[in-house]
Amino acid sequence: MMEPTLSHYLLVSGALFSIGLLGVIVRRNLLIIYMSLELMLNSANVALVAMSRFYGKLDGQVMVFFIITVAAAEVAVGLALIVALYRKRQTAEVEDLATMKL
Amino acid sequence: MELAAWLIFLLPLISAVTIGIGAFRSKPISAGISIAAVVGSFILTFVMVANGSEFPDGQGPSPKVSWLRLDGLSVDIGLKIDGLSKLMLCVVTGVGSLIHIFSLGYMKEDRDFSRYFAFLSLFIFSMLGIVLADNFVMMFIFWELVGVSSYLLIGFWFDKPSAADAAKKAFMTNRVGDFGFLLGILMVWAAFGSVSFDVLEKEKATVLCGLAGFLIFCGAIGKSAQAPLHVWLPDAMEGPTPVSALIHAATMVAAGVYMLCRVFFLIEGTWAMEAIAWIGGITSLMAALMAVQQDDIKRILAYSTLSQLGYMVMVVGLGGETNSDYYKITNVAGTDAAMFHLTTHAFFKAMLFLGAGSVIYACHHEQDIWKMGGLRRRMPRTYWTFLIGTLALCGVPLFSGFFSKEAILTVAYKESMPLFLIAVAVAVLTTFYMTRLFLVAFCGEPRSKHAEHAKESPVVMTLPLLILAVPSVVAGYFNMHAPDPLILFASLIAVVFGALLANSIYRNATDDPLPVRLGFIARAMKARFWFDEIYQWFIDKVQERLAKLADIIDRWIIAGLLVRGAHGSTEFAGRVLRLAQTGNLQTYAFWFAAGLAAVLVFALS
Amino acid sequence: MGDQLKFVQLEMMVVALGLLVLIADLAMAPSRRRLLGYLSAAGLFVVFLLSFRDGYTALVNESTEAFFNSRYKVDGLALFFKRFFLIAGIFVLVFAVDFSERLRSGMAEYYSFIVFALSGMMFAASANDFSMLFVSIELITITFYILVSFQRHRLHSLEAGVKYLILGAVSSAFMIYGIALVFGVAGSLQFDDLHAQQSELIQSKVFLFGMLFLFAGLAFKISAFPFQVWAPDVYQGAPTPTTAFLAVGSKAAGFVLLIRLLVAAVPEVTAEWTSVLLVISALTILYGNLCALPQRNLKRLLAYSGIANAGYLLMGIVAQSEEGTVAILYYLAGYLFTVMAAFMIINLLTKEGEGEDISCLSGLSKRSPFLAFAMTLAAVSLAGIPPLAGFFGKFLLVKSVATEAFGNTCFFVLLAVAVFGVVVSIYYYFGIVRTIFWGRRKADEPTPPPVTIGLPVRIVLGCCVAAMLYLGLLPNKPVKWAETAAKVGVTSK
Amino acid sequence: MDYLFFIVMLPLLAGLVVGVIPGDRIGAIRGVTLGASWLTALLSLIAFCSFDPNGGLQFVTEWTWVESLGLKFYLAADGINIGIIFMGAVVAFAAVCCAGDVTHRIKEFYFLLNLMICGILGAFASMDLFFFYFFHELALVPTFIMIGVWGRGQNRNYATYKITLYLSFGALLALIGLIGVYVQTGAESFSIPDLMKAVEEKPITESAQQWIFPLLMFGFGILVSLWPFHTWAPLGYGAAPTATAMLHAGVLKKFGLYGLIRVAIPMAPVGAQGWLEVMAWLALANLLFCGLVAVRQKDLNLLIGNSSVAHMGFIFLGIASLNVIGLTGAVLVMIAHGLLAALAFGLSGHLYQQHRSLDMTRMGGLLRKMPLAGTALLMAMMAGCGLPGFANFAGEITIFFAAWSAGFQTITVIAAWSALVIGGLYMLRAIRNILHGPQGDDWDNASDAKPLVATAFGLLLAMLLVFGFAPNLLTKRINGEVEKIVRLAKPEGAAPEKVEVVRR
Repeated sequence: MMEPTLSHYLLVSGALFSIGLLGVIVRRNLLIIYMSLELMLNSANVALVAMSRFYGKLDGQVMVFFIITVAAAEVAVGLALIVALYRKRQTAEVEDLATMKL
Repeated sequence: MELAAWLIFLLPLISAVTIGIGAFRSKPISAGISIAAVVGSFILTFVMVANGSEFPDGQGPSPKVSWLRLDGLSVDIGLKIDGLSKLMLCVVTGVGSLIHIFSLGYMKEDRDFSRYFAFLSLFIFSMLGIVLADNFVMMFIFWELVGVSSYLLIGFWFDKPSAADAAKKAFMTNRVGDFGFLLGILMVWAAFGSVSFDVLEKEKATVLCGLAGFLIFCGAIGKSAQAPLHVWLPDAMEGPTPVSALIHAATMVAAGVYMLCRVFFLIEGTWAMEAIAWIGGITSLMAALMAVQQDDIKRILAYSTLSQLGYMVMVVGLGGETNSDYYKITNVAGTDAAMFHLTTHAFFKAMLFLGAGSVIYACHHEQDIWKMGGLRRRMPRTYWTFLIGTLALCGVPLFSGFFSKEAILTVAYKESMPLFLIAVAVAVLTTFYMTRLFLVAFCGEPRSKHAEHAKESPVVMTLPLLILAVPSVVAGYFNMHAPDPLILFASLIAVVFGALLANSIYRNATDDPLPVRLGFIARAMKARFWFDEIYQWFIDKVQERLAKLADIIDRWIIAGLLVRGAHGSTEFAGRVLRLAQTGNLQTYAFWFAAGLAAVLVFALS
Repeated sequence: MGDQLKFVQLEMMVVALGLLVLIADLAMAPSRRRLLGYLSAAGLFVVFLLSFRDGYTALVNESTEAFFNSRYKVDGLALFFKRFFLIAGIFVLVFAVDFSERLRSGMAEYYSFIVFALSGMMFAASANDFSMLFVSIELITITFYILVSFQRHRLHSLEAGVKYLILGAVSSAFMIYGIALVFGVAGSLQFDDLHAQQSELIQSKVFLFGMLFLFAGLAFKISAFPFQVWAPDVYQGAPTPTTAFLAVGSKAAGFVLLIRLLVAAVPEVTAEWTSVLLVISALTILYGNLCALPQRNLKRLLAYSGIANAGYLLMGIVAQSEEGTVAILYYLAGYLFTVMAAFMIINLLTKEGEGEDISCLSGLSKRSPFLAFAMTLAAVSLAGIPPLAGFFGKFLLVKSVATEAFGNTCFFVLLAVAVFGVVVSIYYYFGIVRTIFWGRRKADEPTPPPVTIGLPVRIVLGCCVAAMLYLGLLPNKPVKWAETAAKVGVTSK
Repeated sequence: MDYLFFIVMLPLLAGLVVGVIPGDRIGAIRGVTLGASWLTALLSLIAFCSFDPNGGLQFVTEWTWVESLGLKFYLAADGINIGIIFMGAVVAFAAVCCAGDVTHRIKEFYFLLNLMICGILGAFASMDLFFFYFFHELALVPTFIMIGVWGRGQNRNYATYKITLYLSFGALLALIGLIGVYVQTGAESFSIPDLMKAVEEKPITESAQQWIFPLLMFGFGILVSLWPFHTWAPLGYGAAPTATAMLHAGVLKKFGLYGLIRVAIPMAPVGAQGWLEVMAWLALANLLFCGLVAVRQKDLNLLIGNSSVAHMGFIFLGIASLNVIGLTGAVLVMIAHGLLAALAFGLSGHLYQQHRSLDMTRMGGLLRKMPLAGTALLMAMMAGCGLPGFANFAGEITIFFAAWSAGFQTITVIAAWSALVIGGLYMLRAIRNILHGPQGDDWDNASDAKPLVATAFGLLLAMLLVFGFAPNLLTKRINGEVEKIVRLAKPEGAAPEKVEVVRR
């Protein structure tokens, strides 16, 4: 049982980020897409925490707090928006959201 | 004297301008001004010649006006006055005056009477410009101006399509000649760095390559209607008859010959000389042949003019020995003979034309000789003067033409046998067609009621004829040399033979028997050897097609393919790029990721 | 610490104003709410005036070491942009009041959110540290999510909101991941530290990787190729005042951060990336202008032209010289007034529901000569034809690039593209002018009545026109201001 | 006495006045504009006469505009532009006289017309590169709008777009070139004299010149319809209202040539070396190709348009030959052609007004119908085919001499052919079709030029004749300046050391 090093954390966060991005691109349901977004944000958090641990500096962790807060705000706004949209269109599928194009 | 010189030059311009500005409202005034101007120039010329004031070479009458002064190229408007130009002045102003007076009657009824005189004055001015020019550029300037004034006069009755076309043709043909002339001037300037005759002559500048000389001669080919640019002269007869007499017999067409004599020192001793001589010879022969089968009285005279000009050009080309005390006009046999013939020819040919004009006037603008006849009794003065003219032109001894033609033959005999023979042949033909014209038009019975009711023209028209008759007879004596018996013999034979032949064929003939007898040859002569047709073909098939091609390229390739193409492809690119905007946010997210990936690759590799 | 708050006094005032508006809303009778808009505009104007106080401008020379140990800069650049944003905010508020009956509900919130977004921009103007950068950006973005989707009864508005939300979130995700990586290499979040050790950092691929992620985030804000796709849809769907604010405010915010980062903090990295930036700028110009060609919807048209303008502005970054920064500042200043005027006029001419088709401009010269005049000026200025602001701005940008071009010939490619872009843009702007003056309306439809313009809007438009002419005709002083701002901006530490 | 300032500002003032006059007071609007342009012409005449050929820069007005960039509002006259300004002012007056054919939105038209005149005169009067460009654009914008709104013909929209895009493109290319000059001389100033001084001390590096010259050559070339960038010209002029066509074809178009002489040649002589040959050939293409195209035209306006494009060839040839004679000739032709083009378009405008078509095949005999206009047209055509007595001849023959001595013999030969023969051909055909022959169908109710218009024609013709009879009036002014430029431009004069600039 080996000690996890910085690179492991980074690998994890990178994986999370990619998964999130993939989700944003391929999933059709707005809510799921939104979750994938959260995943991307948090992957960054993982990386930051790991780094600040590595450097023994607090900046990173402070940053993480900022990000969490911001993410919360984003979620609040985002969900409200998605709900409003659902009320109007009775759907949360992305394909239905292409009235403006070209 | 200097003032006089400038006045000679400027009087016609002044008259032209005044008529143009305001005087044209009143016919008599404008005619008066114009005639006064030209006569004034004539008198002044006469005075100047009389007290024989030579301006030493280099400085003509001051002040020289500087027209253009740049380093390396400076052009003055200055007058060159020497024997040559003085002689020419006499011819131009003298004949000019008489023709002005003649026109007074001939154009009486014309509604554009004033415009006519304005143009005449303009022409005289330009002609004097050529005569007095003391450098190439100035000569070229007036060369062009002469061209345009002749354009205006030929196209004087511009409502008549034929006249308008003839004018256009004349101008364009001249332009082709001038093209060569300009290049010649450029070459001379490039070679010697000056355009002034005096400077060039002082430097004894001889153009090393004959090309420049020949190019300059091109100008003469155009103006003096040498082959192959002779086609405009016959058509130019569409103009009023006095104009034909003045411009297309006496003065403008002679300008080419005059110019050659003026710049003889440049062409001397180059291959250009042979070229000139042969072109002259060929022209004279060809024109004489064509004249044989023409029926329009003015055209016959026009072709005879052509062939006489051919004579002059030929003899200039032949050059010959130089002997300053023997020759009075220039010190070279060729140019001397040329100028001599030019002078006499100017008088009698002008008279012939005016005579023709008087005939035409009397026959209510009938020009076909076969519709005339029997005018002898009806218009005696015209008849007699015309006779004198004919004799002079044929070169019957004791008439002016005899001496000058004899001078030419002498030179030809000395310089080149083939050209001499051509010259003699031309002499025969000349007598032949002139006799033909004379017999058909004046003798025999009237062949149309116009001819029957013809009556003598008013005195204002016949007076110039009578006046011109004098020099036509005597002009030969001022430069006669003891004739070489052989030459004398040859020319006499030529005259007699031609006259008898024509007499045998045309006495009391009612129509022309030659076509029947000669067939194709006669047709070729009548059709003027199809020159016009060939040119027309060239213009339609080559020139027009070239223009058409250019137009197509311009319209379809440049403006169409390239410009509209660029426009279209831009628009298209826009429409294509827009397709990226699918409206689906996941596509957008994909673009985002893909774009970033591309940037990463581009930046980090 | 307390006295150190003087550095953020303006921002605090603005935030307070926003809160005040929210509170006042409770007290206000619904009929008089429009007053709030004017009041807050007035408030912002006061703040704008206060920004000229010697007491405040003196701060430029003070070090903010003690305050957030200089993660927050108050320098010429910051000052310039704070004022810039304030003006924009004032205009947008007046605009919003004029717009408010189309909001149906919550107009007070609308005003306050505008104010909050403004405060975010003002913070961004001074950000000198990644945390500051991130927070301010997010403050702007999140408020904009709301502002964009504010007309909940309009599907377009909601759709635009969602698109902006998702893509914005993606971009910020990339940004913070980039921040994480940069932090990982540099071990600090401060620009100044980056500046200090850039020459070592430039060696590390990971660092550059992170910087590119960051750049992507900012490029998204300024809608630069290939991160521009969101712009047309969002611009079209959003309520017009929001669009205007988006076009001017958040673009400018993006640029101030780009300047801080690429020009001030890590110039060496920028030099490394010259070709990348060059290509991006060129492609942005091309994309914007070409797509605008066939566009008939005015708001989308302006969105595309906005993309193109982002490309032109990037030229200033590419130049990597003080001249370049000056040019950017000058161009943005001109852009503010031009675009604001354009959107206001479009808003006045288009009614709720009906699309913003270009044909709505036809016959404007008859309906309202003043609007026609203003719109023409806007179009001409955007096309970059003298004697207007747009021309002089473009002139400066081109000049800054040309200065470098003779050393590095691939800059000529950029110049060529820029010229081509301008010509193309002239084509469609000229189309606008044509419609205004001799556009044909269909025979059947009646000629619409003359447009009625409220006094405040009239004033704002007047200011815009005056500013366009002033910046175009008498650039002497403005150039000086821009130069002072740019100087401080570039030579930071 | 700084005449130039007033010459440039009078039209602007008139424009503002027109702006405040109510739109229905047509008489007042026309009167103001006419008066102003007349005054401008008068002033320019005074300036022209009181100009001292060896007095250097004169009538100077100099204000700093943006000192940090070294921009100045700097009006001054020297030998080269004084003549052009004079010509421009006269043409402007003539154009205003001929503007009577505009019937709707008169106020706007005259406002734009005044603006355009101001721009034109300003462009030639200013010695500061920025304003040189600025004024040019100021004149272009009204041009576009005028063609768009008051233009004629069914394809006027296309014409408007085409001319707009073409000219903008050319102008921008040139602008980059100009900026290049500014940047590279390091004079930190846009004023031409300063730049000249800077270049005299230390010429622009060769590598930079290799960029600057082509930029300027093609940029300006497009503005002057250098082949093959010429197709906008006939189309645009065909669609433009009379006054606009007169002003643009006559004066504004010369901007590019002026720029070439003023900036491109002296600033980037080394860059020029390689390109002058090209320019000469393109000039030949102008002369020959566009001449041939003109031969094919049935529409008078297209004919005039193409012929004026062809005439540009002379000027390019003169510039390309790069010697005192050539450049002087070029300026000479610029002025002459300005007057001629204005005259020609004025006449065609008059004809168009009589009978809404310019189809030459349906004309004829108009010399009888309208003696004044007819004679003017006849003389214009004659001037067009380079007849002595008109200013064009003086310039053209000078250019022939220059080109020949510059070693372009072949080109000169073909150019002379195109000038003398092809030029003569289409001009004479036009005369034949329009003025000569029997009267064309349904031209009965055509009327001759009104006094005002006739004055304009007369004035232009008079100028053509005066400069034709005494080209010295112009050359002795032009010569000195041109010599300066040539001294700078000649390779032996200005061969900069080969330095590669390094980016900092």
